[in-house]
Amino acid sequence: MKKHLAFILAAALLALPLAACSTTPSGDASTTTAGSGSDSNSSDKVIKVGVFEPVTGENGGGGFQEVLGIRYANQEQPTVDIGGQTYQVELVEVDNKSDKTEAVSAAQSLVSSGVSVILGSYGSGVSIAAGDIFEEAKIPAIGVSCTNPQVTSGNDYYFRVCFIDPFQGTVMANYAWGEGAKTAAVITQLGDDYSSGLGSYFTTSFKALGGTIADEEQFQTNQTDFKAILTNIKAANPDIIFAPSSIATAPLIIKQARELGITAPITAGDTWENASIIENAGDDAEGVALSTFFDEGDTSNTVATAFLSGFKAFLNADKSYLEKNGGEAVAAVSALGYDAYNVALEAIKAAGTTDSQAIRDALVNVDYTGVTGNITFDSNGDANKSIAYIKTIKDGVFTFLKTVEIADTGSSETTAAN
Amino acid sequence: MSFSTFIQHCLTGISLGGAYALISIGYTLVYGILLLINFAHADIFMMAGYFMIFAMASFPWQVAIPIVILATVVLGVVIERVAYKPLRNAPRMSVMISAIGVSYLLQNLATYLFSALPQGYPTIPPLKKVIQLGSVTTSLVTLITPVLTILLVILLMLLVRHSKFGMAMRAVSKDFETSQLMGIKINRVVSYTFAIGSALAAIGSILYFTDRMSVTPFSGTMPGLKCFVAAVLGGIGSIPGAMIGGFIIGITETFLVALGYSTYSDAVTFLFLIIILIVRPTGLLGEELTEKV
Amino acid sequence: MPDTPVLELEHVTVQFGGVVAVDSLNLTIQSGEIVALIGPNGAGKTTAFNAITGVYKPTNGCIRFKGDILEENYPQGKMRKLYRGHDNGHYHERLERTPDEICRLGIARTFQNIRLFKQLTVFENVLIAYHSHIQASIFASTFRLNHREERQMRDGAMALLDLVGLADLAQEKADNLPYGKQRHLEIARALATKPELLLLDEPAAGMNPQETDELTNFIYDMKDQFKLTIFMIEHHMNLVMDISDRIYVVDFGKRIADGRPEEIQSNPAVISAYLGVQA
Amino acid sequence: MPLNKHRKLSPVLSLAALILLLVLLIILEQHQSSNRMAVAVLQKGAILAVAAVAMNLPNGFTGIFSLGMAGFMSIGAYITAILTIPTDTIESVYYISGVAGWVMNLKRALDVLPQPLLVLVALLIGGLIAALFAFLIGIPVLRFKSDYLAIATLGFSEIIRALVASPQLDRVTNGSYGLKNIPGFATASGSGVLLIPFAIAAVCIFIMILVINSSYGRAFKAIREDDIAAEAMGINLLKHKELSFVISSFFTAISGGMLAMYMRSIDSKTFQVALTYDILLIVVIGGMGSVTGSIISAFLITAAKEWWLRFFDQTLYIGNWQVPLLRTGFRMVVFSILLMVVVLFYRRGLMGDREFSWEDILGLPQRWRHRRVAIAAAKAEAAAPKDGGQNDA
Repeated sequence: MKKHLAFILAAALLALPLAACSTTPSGDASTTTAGSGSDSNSSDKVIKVGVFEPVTGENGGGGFQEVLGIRYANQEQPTVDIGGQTYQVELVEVDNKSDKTEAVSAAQSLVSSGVSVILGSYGSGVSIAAGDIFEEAKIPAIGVSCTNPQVTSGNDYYFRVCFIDPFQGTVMANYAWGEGAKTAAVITQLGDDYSSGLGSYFTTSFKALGGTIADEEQFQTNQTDFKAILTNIKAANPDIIFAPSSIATAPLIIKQARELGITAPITAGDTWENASIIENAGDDAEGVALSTFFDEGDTSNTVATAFLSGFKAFLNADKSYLEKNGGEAVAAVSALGYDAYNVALEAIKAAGTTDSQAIRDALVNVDYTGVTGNITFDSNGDANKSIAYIKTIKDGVFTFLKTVEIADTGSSETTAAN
Repeated sequence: MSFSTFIQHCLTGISLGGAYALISIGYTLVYGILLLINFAHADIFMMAGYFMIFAMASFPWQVAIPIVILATVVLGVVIERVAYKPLRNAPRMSVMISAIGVSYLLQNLATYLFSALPQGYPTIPPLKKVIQLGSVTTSLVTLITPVLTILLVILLMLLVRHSKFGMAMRAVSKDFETSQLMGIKINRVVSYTFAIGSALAAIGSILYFTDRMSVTPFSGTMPGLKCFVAAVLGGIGSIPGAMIGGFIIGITETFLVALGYSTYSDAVTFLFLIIILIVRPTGLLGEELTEKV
Repeated sequence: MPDTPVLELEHVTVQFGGVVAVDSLNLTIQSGEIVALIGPNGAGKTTAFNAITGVYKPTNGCIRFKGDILEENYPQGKMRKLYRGHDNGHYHERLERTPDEICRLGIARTFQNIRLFKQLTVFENVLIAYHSHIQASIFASTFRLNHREERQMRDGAMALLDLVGLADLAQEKADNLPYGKQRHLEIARALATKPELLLLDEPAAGMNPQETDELTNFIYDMKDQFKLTIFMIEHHMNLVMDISDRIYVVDFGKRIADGRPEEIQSNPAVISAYLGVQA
Repeated sequence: MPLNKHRKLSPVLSLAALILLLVLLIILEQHQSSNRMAVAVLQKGAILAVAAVAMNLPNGFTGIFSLGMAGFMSIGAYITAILTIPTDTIESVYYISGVAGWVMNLKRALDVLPQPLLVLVALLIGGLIAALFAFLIGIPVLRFKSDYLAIATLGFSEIIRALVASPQLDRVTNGSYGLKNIPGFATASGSGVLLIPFAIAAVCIFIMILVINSSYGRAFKAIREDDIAAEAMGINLLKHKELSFVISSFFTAISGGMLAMYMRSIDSKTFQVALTYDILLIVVIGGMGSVTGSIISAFLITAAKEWWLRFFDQTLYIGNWQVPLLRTGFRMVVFSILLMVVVLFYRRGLMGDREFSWEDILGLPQRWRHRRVAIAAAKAEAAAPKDGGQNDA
């Protein structure tokens, strides 16, 4: 009897790959319609673009916002001309689950599906983990909002469209100093490259400006009880708290700090620009300040204005998108996702082939003006960006405060004219 | 560490310990009767967190709390019926694998149904009231947790000592087969035991998550293992033992994190387990048992 | 030295909590004897066996095997206050041995409720017992550097099965044997450890008269073949009276009589113990 | 008579199967770029097969319920990783706190070895250190009763994980940041992606089979069957449990080292309790106490989980009809239900404690025929008028 079962099971499992082959990967639903009118040949030619993002796990919320940006860009530009022929762009999405282990197998499945170029990820740890696999397969990857220097350093195939943590750390330290803070406390997540990296760059810059770090605390992934470390911080009584961490931990840190009677302003990095933080932390979130890549209110950029209206319409067309995005507010990571997709398309056009090595070589020389500004890559593969936007939470919304521009030497601040 | 910081840490630790105590009672009762580490108990506790999110979405907290407790009790009893009862005569290892399997299933089911993203835990307004005691600031839940825990433990002990059901329970835990022969309805006793354990886990979950404000499908795993250790530490089968164990683990954990050793906070719990098993296998308040050959 | 007894128990007391299961038991078994231990249910017979084989530690007293101390103990720790047995204060040494050590020294046993390795074959059951005297390390054994030893073990096991008449069932699962055969297999397995002293715990339990007769002959045969000394617990009085050279009777953990079968049969203390009348 | 014929055939068949497997592996290896998924699944399958057999040794053969697999795998993985990460790029891996001097010295000393040998030495060192850990852990832990043992080994696995991730070991293990740049299985020429893991796995499993079939292996089984009887038969329980535990940990660590080579980057979170549960799932479904069961199940489960059933996690349209239930997370729900079904209804798993044999396979048609005849006879008997009806009730 059992033997029969074993054989039936085995047979069933063997039959399944056949069934699996005929399925369509998710994310295609939105890509198939747009380019249909033009050319009967176009549907035959397909170039695959991998989307390597967390949709679940601690960074799932932010990751999905990036995916939305990419999907929108794909809807807007569903085809690309390669050597005179029109190719359909097919997005192959995988979920790296915000987990370094899962990231490796997700990356392997992307590589094996034959993508020419990869976009992602949100979160530096997963990008670092998958970097080797992309490099070995000689497929270029364009990081969207992974800000840790290690993502691109030593990896010829990893590029990115956002600024990097040493820059962001300096920006936030300057901001803190500018607000009159003389002592700061830093909270970082153990084992998270983004969080601890940004924390240490902040520390270095803040000390260089003449400030003191009153307390440094670390917490573990998935920790939800911050009272013990916050009690220590309360005892250290800093002027400002810098807590770069994931979206999921943000409201916990904010609320528990206020509960313990800590009144110092709390600041963080780009990850905190997410509506769910305001939703979960409520009134306690007021006054939180963070740096980010892009601001909706900046009307000087025409690409950005077009993107904003188009993307909002895109969100409104699908209720589930709107819900997961937490409303109509456009997150900086969505804009970055949009830019990353278009940078990839530019490179594909320039390369004139679907060959991933050629696309990689073309990426080096890309010069594209996108929603988040002009994008060119330096020798590491990092975007040459010198502006960060500081936002604060005011009356339950992210409000633009000022831009901070840091050239190689010195810094300048421009307060918003609003 | 200043005095007020110390007091603040103590409050946090005692409050955490109280929640642990309530969960570890579930382990100690089930182990006392079935000699089974109910690995799924941790996930019952996690599911109670999700129940609260849904209950509070449509009801005020006064109604939501009984609903959550009831739903958790049902879940606990159903798990026992489906996954443990058919294996009552199977080798211990099979039952334990079944328990691990249920835990695995609940986690994956929660991931599937509610996504792995952390869900915000609703606020129960009176519990969240912030109180100022001199230089120490804390929310009401921190103070309520230990008091409620001790009250519930006393109530449960009265139940076990003085009721007919309590007597049946003690009989079953002393000798499973004989009590069956004496006409005790084993299945009913086991079901009630799971019901009590689950109800306490639900209350523990409300207190625990109110303080921590977010639930994920894996929020139960570590607290669960720690609470089992707490039950062993206190002496498996002993209700006041489980409570003492819970407080010890909770306070130790808080101070380890406070002193900057958060990496070791889980490890030290298990070190406790191993030390107690070597030095005093019956736990702090457990009774000695001899095995028959 | 013919007068060194194979087994000697001196003031052996086993106490669990406040319950004295065996109370200051003295007994002596000479080489080549068949000695029976009888008594009503709960008299402490199996506990005495378990103390000899190291499953329980004696609370007080001394056990000697071939003149050497096998185990010795005196009440200590909590037991010092709790101790209710007799002859406290004679012993000041503590020597404990684990059951496997005692087995390797030459005392083998069977169990009241048969404890075979049920899912393994008859052949493997016996073969495993040869493992107790293995010379090769696990490394040598894994890479079959001990193939000669291994072959000796296999040949020995097969020969033994042949001798006990289970050779044709060698590849059968132990669990599938009929009850009587399982008893025989358990004895064969004990013999494979090359014992000098064999402890049989109710070998005839659950057997009909014909099977009991077969068992009697079997025990005699084995005793001669392997030059054994046998110490057994048994309730079948026919078997006991038939086979034993001497009999010890215990009740409530204490020895109440000893002697040759015919002496025991007429001993009033024994009769009252069995009939429950105060002597 | 036919069974005898089968017995003579089995070595031939085994050899044929082995050659077929080799040829398949070589072909797959040469076409790896177009079969990446198959290659990845086979690699991971081979690694998990070693881990599953190693877990089966204490759990299925010795009756020790040990849940410490993940901890020992992490020891093997970290040691293999640290020793094989190219010395010239290691600074970039430990970019936060730098590498400890003695680790660098050790690495430089080992760099004289050619790459393939270095990998083997690293795996062996990992295995030996894990075995040493297991020996020390075993002294207190193996005395505990079954369920305390389970939770204590699980605890030790967590303690090892905490140590690996601890900031105090930052300069050795890179703390909680994990290690990357771990070289994979392929040699410089790109060959060996499959043959190397399969060869290592085959050697490991072969040695474990030898252990199981040795006299010591029989003693393990005796302890599983009845520890009190085994002890009474002169088997030193603690010593044999230690042996089983230590050997298991040695091979578990080797599989951990291979996992590191497969994943190319690891961190302490890779080795959580969930990893142990994944291996337990394989062992239980394959059958506690069956080596071939564990191997078959390792490949089946890995292929199903990573490849064939991945579509469970994606929205699927057949025409315009959206297949219900399918979305992220469904795959794991299916696997957990499968585990529960096996535990509750097919407690023996695929193979029970039996092993795969050609005789069983070849004898199958014949046995089915017998069964069919027997069933038909039984039916006929049931249909026939019952004379002794009362007795049947």
